[in-house]
Order: sequence, then C-alpha cells, then structure tokens
Amino acid sequence: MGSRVEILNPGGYRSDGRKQYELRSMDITLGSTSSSSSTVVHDLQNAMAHPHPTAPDGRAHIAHGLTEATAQVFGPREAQMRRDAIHDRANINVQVVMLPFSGGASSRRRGRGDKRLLELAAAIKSTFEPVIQTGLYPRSQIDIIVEIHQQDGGVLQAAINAATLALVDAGVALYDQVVAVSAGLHSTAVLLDLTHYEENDCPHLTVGVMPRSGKVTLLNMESRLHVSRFEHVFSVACEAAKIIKGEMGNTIGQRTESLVSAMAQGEPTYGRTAAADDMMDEI
Amino acid sequence: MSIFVLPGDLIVPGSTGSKKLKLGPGLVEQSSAIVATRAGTLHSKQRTTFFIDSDTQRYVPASSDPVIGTITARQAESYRVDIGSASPATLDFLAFEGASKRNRPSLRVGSLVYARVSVAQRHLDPEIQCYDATTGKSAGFGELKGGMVIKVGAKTARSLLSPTHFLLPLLGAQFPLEVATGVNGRVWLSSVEKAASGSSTTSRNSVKNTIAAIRCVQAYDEEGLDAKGILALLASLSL
Amino acid sequence: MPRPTSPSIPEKEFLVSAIQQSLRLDGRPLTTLREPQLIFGSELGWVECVMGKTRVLAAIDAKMVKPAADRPYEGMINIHSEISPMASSEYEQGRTSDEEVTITRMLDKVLRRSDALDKESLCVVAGQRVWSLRLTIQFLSDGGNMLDCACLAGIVALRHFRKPEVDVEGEEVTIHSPESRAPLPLAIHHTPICFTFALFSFPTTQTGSTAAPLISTLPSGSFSTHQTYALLDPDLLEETLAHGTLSIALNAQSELCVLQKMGGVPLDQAKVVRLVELAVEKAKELEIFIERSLKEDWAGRGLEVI
Amino acid sequence: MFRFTSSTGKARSNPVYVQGFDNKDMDWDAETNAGITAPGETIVSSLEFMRGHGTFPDGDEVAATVAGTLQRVNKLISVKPIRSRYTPEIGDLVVARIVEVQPRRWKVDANGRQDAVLMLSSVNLPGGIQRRKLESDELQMRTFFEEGDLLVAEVQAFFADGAMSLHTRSLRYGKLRNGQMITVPPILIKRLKSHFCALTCGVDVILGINGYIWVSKHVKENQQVGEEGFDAESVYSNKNDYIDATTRMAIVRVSNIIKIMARYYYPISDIVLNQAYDWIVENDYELKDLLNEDIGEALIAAMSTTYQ
Repeated sequence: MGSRVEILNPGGYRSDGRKQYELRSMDITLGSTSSSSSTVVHDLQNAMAHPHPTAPDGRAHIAHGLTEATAQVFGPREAQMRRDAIHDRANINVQVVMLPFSGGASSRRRGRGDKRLLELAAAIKSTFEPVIQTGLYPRSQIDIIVEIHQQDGGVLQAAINAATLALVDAGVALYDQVVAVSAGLHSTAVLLDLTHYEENDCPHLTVGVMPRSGKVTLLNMESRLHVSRFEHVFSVACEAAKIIKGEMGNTIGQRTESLVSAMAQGEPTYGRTAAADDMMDEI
Repeated sequence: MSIFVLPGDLIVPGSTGSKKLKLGPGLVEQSSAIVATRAGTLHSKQRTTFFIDSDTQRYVPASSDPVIGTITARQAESYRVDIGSASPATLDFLAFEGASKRNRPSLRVGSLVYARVSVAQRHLDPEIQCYDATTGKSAGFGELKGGMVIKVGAKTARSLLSPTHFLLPLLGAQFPLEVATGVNGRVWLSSVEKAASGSSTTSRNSVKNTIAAIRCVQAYDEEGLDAKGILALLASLSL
Repeated sequence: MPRPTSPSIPEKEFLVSAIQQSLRLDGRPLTTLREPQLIFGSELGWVECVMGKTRVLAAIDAKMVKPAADRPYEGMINIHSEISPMASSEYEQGRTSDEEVTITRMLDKVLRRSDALDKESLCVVAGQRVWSLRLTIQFLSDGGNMLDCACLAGIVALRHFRKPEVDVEGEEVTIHSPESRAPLPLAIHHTPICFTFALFSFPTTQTGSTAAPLISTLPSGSFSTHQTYALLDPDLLEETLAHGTLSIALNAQSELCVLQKMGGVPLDQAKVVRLVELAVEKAKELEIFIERSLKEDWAGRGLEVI
Repeated sequence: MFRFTSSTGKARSNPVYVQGFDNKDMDWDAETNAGITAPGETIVSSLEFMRGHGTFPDGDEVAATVAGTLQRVNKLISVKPIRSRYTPEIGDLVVARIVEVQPRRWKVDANGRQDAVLMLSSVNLPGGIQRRKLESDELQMRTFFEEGDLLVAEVQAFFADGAMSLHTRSLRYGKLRNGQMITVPPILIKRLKSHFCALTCGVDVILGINGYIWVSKHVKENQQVGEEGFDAESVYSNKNDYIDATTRMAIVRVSNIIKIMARYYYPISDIVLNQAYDWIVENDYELKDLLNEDIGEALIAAMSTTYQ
C-alpha cells in the first residue's frame, strides 16, 4: 500500500485542508435546471408511451464537497399498478441509481438487483414513510428517484438530504425534514462529513435527524467502533446536523422567497422594486 | 376404537349387518373397498359412520362449521373474508341478524368475525353468514371486538368446541373469559374485566389474563398438557 | 397462495395495549431474548439455531481454489442466504424480498466485512492455493427476527468448523483427512452477535384516555409527544406491526460492528445509547452461552486422535 | 430554478465553518421573512388559532408542512404551498387527457393526485343534449373518447378518497382539436371570469386551472358549439380541420410565451398573453428566438413594467 497519508496532521488539518469539525462546502440547487422541464409540451406519442408528464414535481441537486446526488420526486400521482395503491394512504417507492462514472467502488457492477442499492432505497423509503403526511394522498403513489452522480464519501448523507429537498420542492406535505450527516473517529478525534479516503481508514457512521423534534430517524454504521467512543461521535454528528439544516433551510427559504416575489410581479396591485430585478436573474 | 391409518390403507368395517355405511371426511370408496385418503386416527360412531380425525393445518370448509375470519376487502354487496381456506369466503351484507338494505353492518377491513359456513362446495368460493339461518338470531355470531386471536391445530379446535372438554371451564374458573373457537383452527380469547370503573378498557389484569389464557391454550395445543399441567402453568404465570 | 393477510384490528389493538403495559404474548419481558438453542450436526461447521418458532440452519464447506489476483494472500468466504418459501408462504422462490436484502446485507457486514474471520489464515500457498469457504444459510421457519437467528447460526458455524490440516512441500500440497490428522479451527478474531429491537411509538395522550389506542400500523406526525417502546428479538406479530427496527451487532469485547436503524419511527439520542448499552450486556451473556454449547458439543465428539 | 452555494464565492470556496457551531453565513433568516414557511417549522406557538391546509398541530404549537406563504384569515392559519400538484375545487375548469377506458367510465389524467373519473352518464352524447343514454353507448365508448384524447371538463364532485369526478355536460366542454397543450405549475393560473379566452391574435386559449393549457385555432362564433353553424354529430370527431401557416405561427408564438412565463413563475392570464404577444410582434422577434434566455428575460421585464 502507498505511503500513508495522514488523516489528521499535527496542525489539526485533514488531508483536504479542513479542520476537524468542518463540513465540506454544500451546493444546493432546487427546481429543475433545464428550461423546458417546468413547461412540458405534450406530444402525442410521448404521452401515449407513458402518460405521466416527464417533468418531475420536485427536483433537488446537492453536493457535499465532491459527492453529488440528485433526487427527483414524481407525485403524489395515480399508482401505476393498481395492486400497489393503498386504500388510506400514499405508497412511497424509492429507486436509487448509481451512475457508472460516479467513481468509488461503483465502477464494478451496480445493476438493478444490486443489494447495496436496494438496501439504500429501502432505507430512504422507511426514513420518509413516517415523515410524509401519506394520509393526505390515499390510493396515490409518490416516486423518489435518487441518482448518485459522484461519490467521495457520505453517499447516504447526500441521498437523504437530496430526497428531503426534492420532497420540499415538490410541495409534498412533510411533518418534518430529515437532515443527514456522517461522522467518524480518527484515534480520539471526531471528524465530520468524511471523504471517501477518510471513510476507508476510520470507523464512521451516518445519522439522519428530524430537526423539529431532534430525534434520530436514521442511523447506519458499518465499521468497528468501541461502545465507549460511540456516544461522543453520535452526539457530535447530531449537533452537526443542525448546521446542515441551517444551510438547507436557507436555500428553501430563498427559493420560496424568489418564487413568491416572481409571482407578485404579475399582480397589478404590487409595484415592483429594483431588488426583485436582480433576484430575477438569479433564477 | 381408534386406530392410526395412513393414506391408502384399506378399511375393513366390522360386522355392520345390512345397514349402509356412512363415510365421513378422509374416507372414500374405491371399487367396493373403503380406502383412507388422509393420515389420522380412524373413528366410528354407532359402527356405521366412519371418519378420520387428522391434525391438519389447512382448513377445508364444510357447511355449518363455525369459523373465525378476517375481513380483507369490502365489495359492493359483500365482504371478502379470509378464513384460512384455499380461497377467501364471501360474507353478504345481509347475512346478519336484522340486516336490511339500509342499516349496513359497520365492519371495516381488518375486523374479525365469528360466522357459520353456509355454502361450501368444492368448486365454489365458500360463503359464510353471521346468523343462524333457522332461528334468524345471531346465536353468538357477528363481529369479535377486542380480545386476541391465535392459531391452533384442527384437532385442538374441535376438542375445544366439544362441551365436555376440561380446558375452557378450567380457565373460566380462574378469571372472566370469553372464547370463540373456529373449526378453521382460530381461537378468539378475551378477558374483559368489568373493572371497578365500569369502563371496558383493556385494564391491566384483563390483558394479563388474556395472555395467560392464550399461553394455556397454546400449551395444550403444542404439548398436550392435561388439567394438572395447565394448572401448574397457570400458577407459574400468575406472578 | 393468496398474499398472507395483515393482522386483524383486534390483534393490533391487543398488541398495542400489551406493549403499553410491558407485556408480551409469550410472557417475555420487553428486553429479553428468546432462549436460543444450538443443535450441532454430525459434520463440523453444521449448526441449526432455534429461537422460539424461528429456525435457521448454517453450514460451511471449504474447497481449495486459486486466490484472486489482487489479493494473493487472502482466502475467500462467500455467503449464500436466499429465503425460500420453506420459511413462510410470504416468500416466493427467485424473488428477492426486502427481508432477504436486509438479512443478506447484514450477514455480509457482520460476518465478512467485520473481519471476524482472518482471511490471511486461509492462505495455503500465496498466489496459488487458498481455502475458499462457502457459508450456506437455510431459513427453515420464520417465527420473527430471522436476522438475529441467521447471524448467530453463521458465527457459531464459523467457530464450529474445522478445516483439514495441510502440508506443503514445494509444489506438493497434501490435504490430510480428519482420521489421519485432527482438523484445525479457523482463526476467528471476534464473535459479532446481532440484536434487533422492534420499535413501537404511541402518542402519550392515548394511554391514559379511554379512547381506543392508536391502531394505525404506521404512526406519523411530529414525534415529540410520542412514547416509544423497544422490544428485543420480536416474534412474527411484533415484527409485522413494528413501526421501525434498530439492529445492533457487537462482540463480547463491547466493540460495535454494525448499527442499523433504517428509518421508521425516530428515537431520542439517549434512548439509542441506552439500547446500545443493553446490547452490550446481552452480548456478554450470549458469548458465555456459545462457549458452553461449543464445548459441550466438542466434548461429545471424541475426535481427538493423539 | 435557483442556485445557491452555501457561501459566497466559487464552488470550491471556504467550507461552512462549524467550529463552535455558529454560522456566519446566515444571510437569510426566517424572522425577517415571516410570511415564508418551510416544512417542520413552527408558525404559531399558541393553540387558539384554527388550523387550515399545510399545517399540523404538535404539542401546543402549530407547524407548517409545506414550503409556501402564510395565510391568516382572522382565526384561521394556513399555508399556501408555492409548488404543489393541482388541488381541485368543485366547478374548476380543467383540461385533461384520457388514460384508460373502463366499463361506463373513463380514467382521466388531470394533473391531480389521482386520476380523475369521467362517468359515461356525465358526458354529452352526439346528437344534442336530449338523447337518452342507450345500452349500446356503453359498448362503443371509444367512439366518444379513447386513450390519449384531450378534453376540457369541469370538476363535478369528489369521491371518498379525494379523486375528482368530471363532467362535460355543457356545450362549451368536450373533445379538443386543432392545437397543442402546455403544462405549467397550476399555481400560475389566475382564477378568471372565463377560462375560455380568444386572444387578439386570432388564437383560442383554454387556461385549465389544473395547469394544462390548450392553445388552438380560433373557432368563429357561428361555428361554436350550439350555434346553427355547428353539426352536433361531429362533436367527437378526431379530425383536425385545416390550419393555415399564419395561425400555426400564432399558436406556436403563444405557446412559447406561456413557456417563458412558466419558467419565470409569472402568473398567466389572457390580458398578459395579449400584451406579451403585442410586445413580441412590435420587436418582431423570430419564433425560435423566443426560447433563449435574454429575450425571455426582456419579455418578463417588459410585462412587469407595464404593470407599474
């Protein structure tokens, strides 16, 4: 194995220049980027092929450092297979796709039946089932499609955050959001938001927190960690989730703000201020 | 006289004189010989009717069997009920005491019902009803509210149904207990104590008693405990 | 076969009121395992684990193969765990059910990825001949929580298995039969054991009031006012109606190997930590039980030739 | 779409600083934008408010379930989501597409949470309103509507599980021809007196409240349904009439305008469409140029200024 690159150098910096508790930079894009997608021209064969509109109801793209995930939400809409429709609530199904070029261990086969992806999809589904107000949409179906574009550690974290943002963008009623973050341990130092390199060498866990009640809805650890260390890493991760919640909250708030002001332009009663202008070219 | 027979065994009836033999479940006549089609113990009543009592799990509906079923779906005119048979049974909206077009029964998907098999032909979906057709009264049939239902073997279910069996009176002496037994191997037990406050909530000891009753029935079903064994089990439970 | 019907309303209500009074159908306290029973076969590395009505069989066989190019010093272990309709009519042959995905992944993490088995000890001739173990898990009957039962059967099978002794002279590799040389145990670093809790959550307002307890199988709503219960080693009914599960795999040296709470009803941080500590106690007890069972079986074998 | 990086500067900028968990980058905070909500956020801490859509009670607080604007009508608190699927109301005019033909009814996609239902009994039969429903009608339902057909209808009622029941029991409703459909977020469609609009440029537009907009060739008054120039038999014909080039250009121009509006989340109404059309004609932009960004932005800017 090549020369050992230090996870944490004596100066307290990690291999990518971050301090111990620093999160990677987050880049969030809500809504669909392609201009035509929010307006879909219905040509006949397209509609006949699959009657559902091609534009997702909600879309979000999130990047934690180099790890990038995109989530698209279709629905709530008619269940494609009558068998799946549940008489008193919505049926959620989740599909996770790992793009072949996304790097990491995915270069090998990650086909449809790959158990790792099925497990990730099952985790996302059971994470959001108690969070979405499924009772509001009986006999309908909500599809969450998560694509992993790039992998550099924290794949589960990016998938969960992307799914939350896409559901918010789709306007699906949620009791609370779910914010995920990963944390690891290097000898006695707790590290947050690990890269793929750090994940290989340190025991790490991913935590999914519901910010409103502060409760933990998702917890996943696949590496060996002594019980005495666990509590410390676990509590730091839960704290860090608040920061990510802040970032996500910012984006959601600013996005809603810009859409509301865009809508306000059309109303004759409101005058339009210059501020709204530059807000406009942000879209 | 009960001897254990296996499928395919030839049955030679004792001296029955001229009376015609009546063959119950598990026996069939093949070219003037009687052959067993199921493993179990051969029983005979008044030397003329023979049947095989086997401890099957899968229930084959026979008419006028009391059964316990779960409502799985609600259709235009009837409910579909799972009674553990190959195909689900149908329970007509009107098959209740005093039912009419207007006052529909208030059953929901998932409700438990105690009913009687009215139609059970080989090629038809079985039909059940929640009243005794002859008297028109509910005769104990209808929705089973509260309590708990467990699965036991067919033999245990049949023995619980016979009035002379020791188990139910024994349990009844310990605490107030309501029991509904289905030939399809399902037994519903409920020990609702008329708590001092009169409310029929599942108070602490009514849940405890129901669990005790369940464990006794299961012990009898799986280990065949006798009265002494059951009493010993009850004593160990009542801590 | 019609899909197995979901439990009836009385069953749900009864379970809810029983749990709220810390009672279970088989009389166990909320935090007690069903007493596992280990039945060893005549072959070494063949064990059947029985927990209540749940039965899982684990069997190991080994053969000599050429190692993978990128790992010349390491032997291989692969796990076959397909759930057949034998376990329950709910499973179809050939179709991967969700339970099978969870169990297969957990077995992979607990037995393979946790380095419980020292792969390098399986090496015979580096680059040419290594032992390749195949652990087959057969699910005989699903009485709830097949996951824990399968993990226990798997790790005990690994500790029970003996591989033939091998002599290497240059290119010459001779495998000694059990009669001539006593077979050798595998190098097992630690014994990870999996504990699964079924989680239930009811709004606190319900317990006191006379209203029938909340019977929706899937509670949702902000969980700040909910009371949650964790049932260790759930039986079939508890597993079906559970609002979520938490699985903790750790060894007797209280080293966590896998922590898995894949969604479902959320828990407070303190509750998670308490459950982890509870699992540590249980792991120690179970380790003693495994030791004792292996010794008893070994004593009865009389294979010692020396 | 809105692109936000967590901190100023380019993509690889200094990461969010977590030391001590204070976050200096909080340049947008909830207090100053009280009107905006996000799921899971507390709106009101007391229980004396009545709860409307988009909210749920949690302990003694009321929290939002969707991202949107807060609406307070004296005692009633509710949240209007900024983006969501069409939530129907009785009497809404919707454009819809037939998905499936079933015995005595059609399943219809109206951009709702479930497919809507169009009963055979709530459809006008060819040959005018008086015709009684025959047994044979049930057998030849595909002669009326078949999979893929587009129609305009009105929401008549709701089923127990919230699915819409539509009807086309009036002369203005029925099968659509001679045009194309655009889908926009339903929230952009303003509620007008009539959603059948004849634009000055000789194009008819049906603004479905469910976000499906039908842009088609103008039908002269006398040929309109119910007038004497209209033959009742052809009400369900699938044949498009001949459409000359200028009308096609007009239809495409209007469609592109609608697409620009949707992209900039600009509310859509017939007045705005007329003005936008005139503005484009004045600046004689090429048809295809309409879809690139700068012209789109200029159009929206022009529209907003005319409302000053």
